[in-house]
Amino acid sequence: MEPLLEIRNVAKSFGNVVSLHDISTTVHAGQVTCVLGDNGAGKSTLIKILSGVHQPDHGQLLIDGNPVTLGTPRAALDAGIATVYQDLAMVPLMAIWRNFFLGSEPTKGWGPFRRFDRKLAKEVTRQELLDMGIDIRDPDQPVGTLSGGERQSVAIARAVHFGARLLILDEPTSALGVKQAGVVLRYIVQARDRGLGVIFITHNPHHAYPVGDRFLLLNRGRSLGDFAKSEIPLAELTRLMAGGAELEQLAHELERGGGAEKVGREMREESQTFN
Amino acid sequence: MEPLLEIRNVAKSFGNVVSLHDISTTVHAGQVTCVLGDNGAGKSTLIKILSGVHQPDHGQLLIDGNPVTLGTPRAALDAGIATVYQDLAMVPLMAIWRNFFLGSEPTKGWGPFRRFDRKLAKEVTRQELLDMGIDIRDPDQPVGTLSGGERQSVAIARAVHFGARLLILDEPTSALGVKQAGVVLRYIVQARDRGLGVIFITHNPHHAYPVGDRFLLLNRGRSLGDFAKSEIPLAELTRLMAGGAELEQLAHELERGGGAEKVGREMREESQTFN
Amino acid sequence: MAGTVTGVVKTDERVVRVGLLRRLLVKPELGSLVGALVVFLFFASLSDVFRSPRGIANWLDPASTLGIMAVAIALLMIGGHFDLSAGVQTGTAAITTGLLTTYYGLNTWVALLTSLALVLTVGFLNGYLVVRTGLPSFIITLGTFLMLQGLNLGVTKIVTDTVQVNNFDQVAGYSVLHAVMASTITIGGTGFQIAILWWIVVTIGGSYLLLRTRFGNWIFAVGGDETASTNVGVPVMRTTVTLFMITSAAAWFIGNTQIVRLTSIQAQAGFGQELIYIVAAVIGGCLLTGGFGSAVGASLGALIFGMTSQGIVYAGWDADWFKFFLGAMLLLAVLANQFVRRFAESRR
Amino acid sequence: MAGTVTGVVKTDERVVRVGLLRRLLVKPELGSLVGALVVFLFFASLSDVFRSPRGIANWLDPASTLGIMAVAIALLMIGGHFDLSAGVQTGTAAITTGLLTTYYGLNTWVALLTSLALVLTVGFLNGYLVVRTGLPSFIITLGTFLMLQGLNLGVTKIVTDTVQVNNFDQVAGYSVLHAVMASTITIGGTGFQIAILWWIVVTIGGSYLLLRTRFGNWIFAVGGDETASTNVGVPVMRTTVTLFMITSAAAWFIGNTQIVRLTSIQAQAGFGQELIYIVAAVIGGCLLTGGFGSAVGASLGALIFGMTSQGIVYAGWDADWFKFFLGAMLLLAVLANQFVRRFAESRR
Amino acid sequence: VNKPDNNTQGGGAGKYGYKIAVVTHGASGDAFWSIVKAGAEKAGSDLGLNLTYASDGDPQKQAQLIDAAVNQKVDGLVVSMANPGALKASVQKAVAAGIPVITINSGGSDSKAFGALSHVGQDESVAGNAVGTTLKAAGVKNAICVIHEAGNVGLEQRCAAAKTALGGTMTNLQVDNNNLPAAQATIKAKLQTDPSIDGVVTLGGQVAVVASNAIGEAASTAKLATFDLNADVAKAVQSGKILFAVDQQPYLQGYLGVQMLALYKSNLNVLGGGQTVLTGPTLVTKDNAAQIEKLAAAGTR
Ligand SMILES: Nc1ncnc2c1ncn2[C@@H]1O[C@H](COP(=O)(O)OP(=O)(O)OP(=O)(O)O)[C@@H](O)[C@H]1O
Ligand SMILES: Nc1ncnc2c1ncn2[C@@H]1O[C@H](COP(=O)(O)OP(=O)(O)OP(=O)(O)O)[C@@H](O)[C@H]1O
Ligand SMILES: [Mg+2]
Ligand SMILES: [Mg+2]
Repeated sequence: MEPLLEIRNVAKSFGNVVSLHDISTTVHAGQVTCVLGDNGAGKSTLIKILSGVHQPDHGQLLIDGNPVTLGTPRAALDAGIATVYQDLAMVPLMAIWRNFFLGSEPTKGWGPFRRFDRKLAKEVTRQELLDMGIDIRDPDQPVGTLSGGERQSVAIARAVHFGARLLILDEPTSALGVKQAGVVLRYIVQARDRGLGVIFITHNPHHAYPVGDRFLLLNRGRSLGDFAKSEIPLAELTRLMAGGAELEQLAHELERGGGAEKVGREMREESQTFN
Repeated sequence: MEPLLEIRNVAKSFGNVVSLHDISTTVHAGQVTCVLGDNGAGKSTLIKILSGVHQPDHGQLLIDGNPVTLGTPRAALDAGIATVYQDLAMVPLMAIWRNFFLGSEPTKGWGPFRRFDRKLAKEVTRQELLDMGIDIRDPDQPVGTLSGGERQSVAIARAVHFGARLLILDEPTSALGVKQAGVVLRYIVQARDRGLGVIFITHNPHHAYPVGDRFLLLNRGRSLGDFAKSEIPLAELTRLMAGGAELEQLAHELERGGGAEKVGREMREESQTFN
Repeated sequence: MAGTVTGVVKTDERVVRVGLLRRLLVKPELGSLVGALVVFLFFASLSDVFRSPRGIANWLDPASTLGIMAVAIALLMIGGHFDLSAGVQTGTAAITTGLLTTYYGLNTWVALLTSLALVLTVGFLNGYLVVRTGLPSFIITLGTFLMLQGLNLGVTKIVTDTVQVNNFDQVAGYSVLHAVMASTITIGGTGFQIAILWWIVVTIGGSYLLLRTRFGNWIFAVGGDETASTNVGVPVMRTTVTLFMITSAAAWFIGNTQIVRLTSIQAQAGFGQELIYIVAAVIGGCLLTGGFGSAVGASLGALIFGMTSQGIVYAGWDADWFKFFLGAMLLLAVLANQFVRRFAESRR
Repeated sequence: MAGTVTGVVKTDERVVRVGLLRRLLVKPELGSLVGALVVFLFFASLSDVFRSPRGIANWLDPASTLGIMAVAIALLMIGGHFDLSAGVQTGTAAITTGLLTTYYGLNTWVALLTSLALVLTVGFLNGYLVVRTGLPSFIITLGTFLMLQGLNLGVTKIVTDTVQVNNFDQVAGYSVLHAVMASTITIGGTGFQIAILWWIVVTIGGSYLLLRTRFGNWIFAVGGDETASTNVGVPVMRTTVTLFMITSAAAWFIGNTQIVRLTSIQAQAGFGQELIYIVAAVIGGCLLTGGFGSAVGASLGALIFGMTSQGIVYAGWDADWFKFFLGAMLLLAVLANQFVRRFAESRR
Repeated sequence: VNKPDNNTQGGGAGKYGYKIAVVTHGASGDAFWSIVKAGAEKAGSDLGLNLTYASDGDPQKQAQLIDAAVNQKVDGLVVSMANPGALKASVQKAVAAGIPVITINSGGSDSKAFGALSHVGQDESVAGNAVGTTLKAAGVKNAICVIHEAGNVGLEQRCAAAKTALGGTMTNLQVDNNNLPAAQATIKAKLQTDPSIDGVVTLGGQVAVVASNAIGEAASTAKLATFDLNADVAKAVQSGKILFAVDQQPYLQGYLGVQMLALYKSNLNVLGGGQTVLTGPTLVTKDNAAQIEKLAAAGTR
């Protein structure tokens, strides 16, 4: 089957910082590709290239096998790619419902009387957030006064609502409580089942493994490998992500230091399931 | 033993939003108090009260048994309380080393010739970050160009460096990779072993349980309970945090829906260790 | 434990009930409404002419011209930008119309369209440069401000040998123009400038645009966070350029109103007014940093300014101290405004 | 896999080597340095007097006065604020000194101290109000700007019955003042104003303050992110107020230099200069939004402005178009500046 | 639209060819000073001179402009001295450099002392005196003086002199020259509050026109007099809306200043033997307004 999105040998530098070097992977419709890697590995840079925020220095993007240039976020959106940015892309002073529909406002009326359909917008916002388990008190509340996790939920609800073909989520669960994180995972699965391609960035192998079909591992801007789920068991994924040996050593060190033995032991015990 | 910090019946509202209602807990020197709770539960509000950013509407803070008013962040810092804010409190345009020492700049020279000891500052910054496993390329790089996790690491390194008696960390591990998260946990343990009190906010019971001595659970601004480690096993803590029943139900739902059975099953299997 | 995942929680114990009054208090225009009332009562108590119909007609007149510009500038400021060239553009528009008709004998309507095209081009360039270079609009429009000032003077002097354009009442169609732009409407024996009517229309139109259209949503977004707006697909360039062009169109209207009313225009007309437009918008609750404000507020700001500047004369205060009173009024107005807003927010 | 947790990684493969030239390119002042060179070469090619020693002495003179203020304003702008009252404060300082000595016969030094205390109070109030109310400094200082303008005029008229203060050369100690503030230093047969020396001192002092002291660190922090600064314990109020007072002190120096040089001062002295100070700082690479800029850059901006304003005269261009040229120069300068910066950053 | 560009070019073929600089304190765009400039430029082209005109209202900057002219080694310098003390050093530097200086418009009393050859025109107070006297004769007792640029020395001098000559009450009113409709409303407000005002003095042609509108709208009977001319003022004088306008003949100040330098340079002539050469004031009334209107429209009166 033709992949929905193919990334071929993409590279990107900022001035003298090489953020990405020769990265390739594919995303199929109805599948989830997880991008994993340490801090600063270049994950956000990669998805910003896919969502039209940055242009790659080298390499190609192909949608349905055709090379495309995503020059602006609008172009990406029009190509059916919706993104939840790590830094969220919300306007703090604006009401929740205005943020939700920002850039894709529903209108009613005709010609010069075409206007923002506020009622619809408020209703949809409320409903989509309720579906995520977020009961906003007042859709007119400025986004800037929401808690970090609430804001995250609004951004995800928005992307899910507008994501037509490809949904990209950059660490959507990191600021979330357990309950909300579960809801997000369910959304990813739902989107996948609706036939969307999903790119999911996370540090948590326990979040990634159940939902992912492919795993792209980045380290310091380079690819450590691009695996199908069948090629890599959870334990190996965890080990690759966690830098297994290092973690072992860390636990070991803790054990030697003063009163930290117990923690060290606990951590070592956990090191298999450690997030 | 006299607790280092005692929080008595603290409450805080923003306009018509009640963020915190009647919260009490204690932090002892050489112990770690974890604050756990859903998104919007009021965790950040609580620590902002402790670090002098917000003033409580009701209730009292006691340090070493003496009631104190922390009117400004400076007052809190002077009382030996250092905080890693969830929104980090960094100035994006400024160099890393300038941010690191911001507000507590080392000086040399005398009188009108007293000046910022830049060499010392750069050296300490580099060393402290190296100790965290972050090898910054150029301490003169503006903080705004660091990745989310790198920025988080800088903030933590700073608080650890300046935290004299009480160290507060608001979701310090959420943006971090596995390796860095491990390092942060080790820092918490080290600080505790040095006799500092630590308040640690997280969504991850696997991060909280190994290092915590007390657990304060918040839900929608109210306390669900304030437990010593001996009073609550990890499983119970996970259940309380995860809203156990709900997660069960979620996994159940996923199982019924279209192609999501497998995930549902995996998630249910994980639900004990689920983060 | 929290409610179920998908359950609809009808009431939320964390939300304190909010009365209508308190909800009103958080509107950006409330502070300026209170300010306007205070200023009115203050001068009305000092001078009975001030509160008489002809007094009111008198201070509504400068307020209306200022108000139309202030609404346009408010939209621009909500969109995150300044336009220091707005004042001088009124002069550019009027001088162009005047020279083309009285010196080059061009048809009046063609001349009006030409001057409109000219200032719209200036607005376009302002917006385009601001977005493309990423430089602050303050500095870009300061550049066009200086350039237009030089152009207005240089061209007027070359063509007319003087520093003003005269005899506009002799152009064809003047009576129509006068009726539309500069006639007075008599209500209860007092003549009110028709510009007051246009002011009301512009205020309503500006509010509608801001609050009820998608373009309005983009204005708030672009001013509130440009990066976020770009990332969600708001056409930042188009929005910003349009805002600058709206300002230019308003300047065109005001400039031409002036030449119609006075039948002449001077080379330095409008110079220095740009700060006053901004002051009116800010008194009306616009944030200088963008993303917050209202058209009604800007109009109220213009009203406060109009009442103050004329009220000082009605009160018979020494002219040398005019600026002092004006400054004190401005400070009082914004401080009161801020106080009301803070109070309202704490009560929210 | 990444290196070990605590291991020192000597080289980082992600960092491309950076040459000295490229490192220079990211300095905020580089763009303005290039701009200054271009402007110099341009006018030097048009007029040989411009590049002669006496020509240089001539355009360094306005540049020096402007430069001293521009450095102070640059510090303030890096701290995230404007001061629209800075220009008028120069007048206030000079008028106070002048009136106290020539009309009230106060000792010259006491009068100087009194006027210093007065403008410092103004600066304190500016800063205090800005921090306490959270209102933009633009609007607060616009208020004090208007008030001081009224005060300068009103007080001068009451005391002198005219709009200027004269005969300052007859006060005691005038010769000392003249030597310190307004004498010329002859180098190679050409007299250079001593203000140029002060300008250099102020530029070096400003740079030192910004880059080498903890107060300088606070300036960048407060302008870059006020909330973050508060949260890490930077005394935001003290820093901001001090910055406004530094601006006032500079205004005091410049105002008194002027009355010493001219032996008289007009009630409207300094009015309108505030924009030029800001322009110089911005040409010099200061961000209008705060948190970025340099003292050297501001001085270079002042130099560009001084060269342009005098260069137009040396080039013999028509004075009617002066503003036009000035605006075009400003736009070219900032565009070139921006271009260089972008280029530098892309090469970084 | 072809005006000879005599600013940058050398003069008419084979004529004097001297380099003359005119440096005044008039703001660019000011009607009065644009006529001075027109006069100076006409003299420049008539006599074939290389003429530059520069101006700045800030005395320090004006001094710097004079310094620049001296640096360029001009053959002669025309200076207006609203602020003689401030220009003293620069003017004396010019004289010391052997450059002949003529002062115009203001600063007549210091002209000699600074070493200038002669002075053309007179202080604003002479014109002000004429306005006050004429209004007094017309029976005005309670007048307002409309200042359109706050703190301008010349305008203040005009009002002060007019007030002294009038004898009755005269209060100053400030308006914004760059927003004339608002200026009109302000004048109207003043007339509405104090119906006893029977005279209005404006200090520039542009404000005079809006003042006459304001008088009409406020249904006031105040008599209007103005300094300076333009075509609209001349028209209004003819129709009786403006009682009279006082004209200092700024064109002459510019023209004569330059002409005298040329004569001095070529023939060492000094007009009036160094005595102040008066250029006015002349009154424009109903009788002579019709002829002057055209000249005013051409920017020479
Ligand atoms: N605009 C930029 N200018 C300069 N450097 C940048 C820029 N954006 C990213 N970088 C650098 O590129 C590298 C990769 O950053 P990126 O944000 O993609 O990492 P990440 O994998 O998303 O990390 P995290 O898990 O912490 O979010 C980092 O070292 C960062 O400093
Ligand atoms: N300055 C403020 N103004 C108004 N409401 C606020 C403000 N700060 C916080 N809130 C509200 O208070 C509640 C608690 O917020 P808080 O940030 O403390 O939650 P949290 O527990 O830290 O959540 P998270 O895990 O998502 O970070 C939220 O509903 C939020 O909307
Ligand atoms: Mg990232
Ligand atoms: Mg939080």
